[in-house]
Amino acid sequence: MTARIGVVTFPGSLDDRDALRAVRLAGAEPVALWHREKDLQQVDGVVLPGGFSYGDYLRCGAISRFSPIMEMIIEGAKEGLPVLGICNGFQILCESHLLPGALTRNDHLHFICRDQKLRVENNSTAWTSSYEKGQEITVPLKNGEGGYIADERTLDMLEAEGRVVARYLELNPNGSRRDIAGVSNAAGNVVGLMPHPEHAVEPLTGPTTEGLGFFTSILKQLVNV
Amino acid sequence: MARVVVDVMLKPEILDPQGQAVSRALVRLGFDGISDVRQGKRFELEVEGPVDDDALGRIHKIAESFLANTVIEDFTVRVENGDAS
Amino acid sequence: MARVVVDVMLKPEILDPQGQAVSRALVRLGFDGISDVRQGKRFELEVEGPVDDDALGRIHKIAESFLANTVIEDFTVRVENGDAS
Amino acid sequence: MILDTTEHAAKTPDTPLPWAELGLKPDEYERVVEILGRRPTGAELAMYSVMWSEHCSYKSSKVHLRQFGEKAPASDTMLVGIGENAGVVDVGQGYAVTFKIESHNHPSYIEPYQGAATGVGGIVRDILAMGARPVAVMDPLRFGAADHPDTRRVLPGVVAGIGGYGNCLGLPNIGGEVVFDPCYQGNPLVNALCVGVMRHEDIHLAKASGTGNKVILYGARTGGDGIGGVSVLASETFDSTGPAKRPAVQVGDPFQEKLLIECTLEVFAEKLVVGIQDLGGAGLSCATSELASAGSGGMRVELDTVPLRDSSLSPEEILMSESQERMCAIVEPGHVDRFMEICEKWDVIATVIGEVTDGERLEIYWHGEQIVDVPPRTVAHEGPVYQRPYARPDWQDALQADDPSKLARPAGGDELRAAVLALVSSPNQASKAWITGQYDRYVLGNTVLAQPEDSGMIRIDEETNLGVAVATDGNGRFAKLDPYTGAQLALAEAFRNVAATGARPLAVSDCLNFGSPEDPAVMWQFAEATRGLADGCLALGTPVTGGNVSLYNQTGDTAIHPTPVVAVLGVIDDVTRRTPIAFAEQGQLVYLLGETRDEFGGSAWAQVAHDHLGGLPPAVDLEREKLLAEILISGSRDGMIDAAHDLSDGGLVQALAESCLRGGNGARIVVPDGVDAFTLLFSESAGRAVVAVPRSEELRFTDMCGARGLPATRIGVVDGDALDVQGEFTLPLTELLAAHEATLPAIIA
Ligand SMILES: Nc1ncnc2c1ncn2[C@@H]1O[C@H](COP(=O)(O)OP(=O)(O)O)[C@@H](O)[C@H]1O
Ligand SMILES: [Mg+2]
Repeated sequence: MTARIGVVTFPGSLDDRDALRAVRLAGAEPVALWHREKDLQQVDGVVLPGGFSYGDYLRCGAISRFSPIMEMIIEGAKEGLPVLGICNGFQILCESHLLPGALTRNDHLHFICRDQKLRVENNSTAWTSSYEKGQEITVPLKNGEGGYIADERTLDMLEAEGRVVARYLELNPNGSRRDIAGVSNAAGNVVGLMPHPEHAVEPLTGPTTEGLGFFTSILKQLVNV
Repeated sequence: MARVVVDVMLKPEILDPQGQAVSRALVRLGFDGISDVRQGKRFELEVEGPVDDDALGRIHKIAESFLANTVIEDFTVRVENGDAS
Repeated sequence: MARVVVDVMLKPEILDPQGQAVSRALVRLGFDGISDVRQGKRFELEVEGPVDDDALGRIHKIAESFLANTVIEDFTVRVENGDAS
Repeated sequence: MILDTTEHAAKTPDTPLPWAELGLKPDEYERVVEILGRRPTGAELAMYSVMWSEHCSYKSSKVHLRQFGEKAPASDTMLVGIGENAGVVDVGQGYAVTFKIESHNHPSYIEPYQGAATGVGGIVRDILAMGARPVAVMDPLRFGAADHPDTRRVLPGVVAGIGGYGNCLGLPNIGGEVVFDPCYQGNPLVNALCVGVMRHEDIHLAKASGTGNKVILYGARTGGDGIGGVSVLASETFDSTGPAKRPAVQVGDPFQEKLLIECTLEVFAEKLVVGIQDLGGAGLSCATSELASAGSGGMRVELDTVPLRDSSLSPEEILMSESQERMCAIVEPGHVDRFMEICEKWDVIATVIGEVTDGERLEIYWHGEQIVDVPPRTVAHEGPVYQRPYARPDWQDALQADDPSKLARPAGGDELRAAVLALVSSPNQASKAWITGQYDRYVLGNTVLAQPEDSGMIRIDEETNLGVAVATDGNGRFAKLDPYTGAQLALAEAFRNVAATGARPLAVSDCLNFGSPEDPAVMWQFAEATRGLADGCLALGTPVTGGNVSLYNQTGDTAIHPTPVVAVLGVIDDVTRRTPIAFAEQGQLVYLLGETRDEFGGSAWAQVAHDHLGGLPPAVDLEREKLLAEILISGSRDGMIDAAHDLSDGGLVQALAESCLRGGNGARIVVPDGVDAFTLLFSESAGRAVVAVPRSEELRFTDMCGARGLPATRIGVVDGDALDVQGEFTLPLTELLAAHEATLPAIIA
């Protein structure tokens, strides 16, 4: 029995099929979840994929956060359910207050799509254990509102508790505070990440395959449990 | 230093996808009694010197040529007198 | 039918790249005398029924929990009385 | 105001109608009266006037477009040809691919963001309406002079609009073009292409058949968007008359369109629709009349059931509204409930607005009263056809006589070096990364190649690695010098670009952007270009499957350069064998394929160095193009080449610079004996490509070229970190990169 990883489709989700593919390539069983259902189908972990849920209208993630499935995910996350929010998923996690801070308009005001170098700062979360601490990886990044902000106290706390999961290297693509590309909750089961590891899982279609580690990490963790 | 506010809203006949999305979400969230929502932009301009007719005239021009896209948007200019709830 | 306006602005301590871009552009375009610009959102809500304290209370809640992200934004709620320049 | 019913119209023959204001010519109006046997109602007039506009009826272009059918090469891959929303091509393994290119030029000048955004939205719905899942978009663009202040308004808006819409839909942008020329100053060209994939059995057509079947309108509510926009915006000469007279523009809602796509695909999957049509130009007028015209019976529509955004709209306005993100489906009564359920699942509003009748008329009712009663074919398919007069312009000879041979050419290494830097940093040849970096090229996870590669390539089957490649090209400067040859050069270039990536070219779509058809000189350009394209497609064996014509692209009396933009679609059996442009490995041998002649008419060099346009464009040899394509495809399939880049604007040196920069490797180039370095580097002779060959494959590769008679010249080796033309100059990649990348950000920011 391998792990079952759910990927939620909200209206306007775009990278849901890519996330399902990444789960499959990592060797786990992908399970499609629908935003209106209050049923997590006994998955062992959940990915909130990228996209423009509800058109990113109002604020990115602000409307999705109130969907029926998010009630279940918020509840589950508090009890340790592993949750990875990628890009729009990260925004939803912040709007849900499962992660601190917020994501704002890129400082240069443009959508940006590029191959982004990152450093994995924390390899003890549910989603990063396949990486070495400090490992440098390159995965696609694409967002219009990816600037991570939080007040100084929160940022200091995140640093002190090792909750900065990944940091931008070479170029900060969106004005994120302290080059933060991803953060986790205190327990480490909930991770939000602005770049897109699910687009770096095949040599043919991605710049590298270095994104696969996020998906193998969760599998490893679940199988070891 | 005075503050002048420029409100920019889509013209009534123009589709407002954002307002509609908010409107629909309110219904889903169980907030009744709001029949329509429109979403626009609010600019707060800090003006140096007196906000006389001349200054307002210039701001009007800024709004018209730059802050609003008058092909699809209307705007209003007003001096803020500090009341807010 | 009454209109209630909710203005949402980034908190003063939060960087506002859009406002800054406007600010810089104004200088480039030769509009002087504007020392700072901040850009936010304006929501116009059409309210069915009377806009009493109860209704305003509910709108306050909508603004707080939904229209604004209070981690980074402040908001104000006011009833519009139809004045515009 | 009393309702102008058909009954009322019959009784009041003398009521004056604003047919002239709506763009109908006197004889056209007469014909409407003749068809109906009475004066039209206001609603009927609205329908005829939009549907008979240039944009919808192709009245000036039709007689020329016929050649695409008449001269179509025999092709066993074409499943659906010209006449439907988009053509469909068989790519094997049971898959079919549909693609089409369309213009949204005039709206994008007025409101760049929304104009471009709704251009993307419109073409995506065309592809969806064929039954396909849209899988990629491309955006060939033309702007005015790079340093003109208005370009700063138009370009960022257009780019943000294309990105804003396409990114939000989740469609990777895999290519396009960005060209600057003063001729597009008041008339930018915003063309958009979409590719879609389906199984053969999923092909859908726009026709209403089956008496009693329901007509369902679904998607966005109908508002006052772009009313009359189709005739006013796209068919009359556009001169900017200030804000007051600007017509309403449409605002797009890509989120709504994303829901529409998913909802429609689910409806297709359950086989719930008999016929389907997107709503684009001319809105409901177009959709109802086209569906009814192509179908078997008639149609009856209750117009007052249409969900409105603005309750004050009149029936005429509802019929003309161009509100975006709407579709119209014909559904058997037994499937209506399920159809509605799926729409509800996706939060899409759906309404039964009518049904297919056993009559022959399109009848439209407003609160029970008949306001339209017309034979649908006369609206949709039997509009006016014009034989517009055309004549070779009197300035054409002088233009062609103004030969570039008199232009001063760089002499010596230093001057050549400076000319290379000027070329690679000129707006048309500079890196477009500032623009393409705003487009998502990764979404859907099947992008094998995207800009700046020669063509975009999409994997369509994860198991078998079947894929398709698409390239779009057009060169208005060449077409201005000679529209016949210019159109063929555009075709040849797109064909070559597809082959360069290893894909086999199969089919063509085109967007013909021209000035006013009422100008005989423009009409001549149009006639020549379509003739050139049709002849070219026949020679290359790639049928035209569909396209779009955009006329009246001019400011005052000045037309844009004739700009046929050609898209070629190819298939590749194994996408892992694709050939990128990058020189990825040092030591590989650089070969130039094809022949270089002294051809500088319309060249990038002539433009950059001398701001010159004159002479003749490069000669076209389509047999040579076919041979080159075969070599490139075989080379890719059999692993003989690791990189290939087609030669076009800027010639060899531009291609070398791009391949070096893409791979992060330099190249040492040796100018063969007896060859003039300048001509070798800058000429724009067609039918050429540069390839990188692994040393172990050299013999096999040159044998193949030799056996098939394609000239292949070894010109150097991938080496070092500079573009080094031996004996002439050395350009470190860092310097080349800086020159190439700095231009666009500096122009726009
Ligand atoms: N330049 C062209 N070349 C080939 N076919 C064309 C061209 N222009 C238009 N067509 C075809 O004519 C038909 C009508 O075109 P159009 O009105 O653009 O379609 P739609 O109504 O779907 O927008 C389509 O099948 C289109 O492909
Ligand atoms: Mg169509």
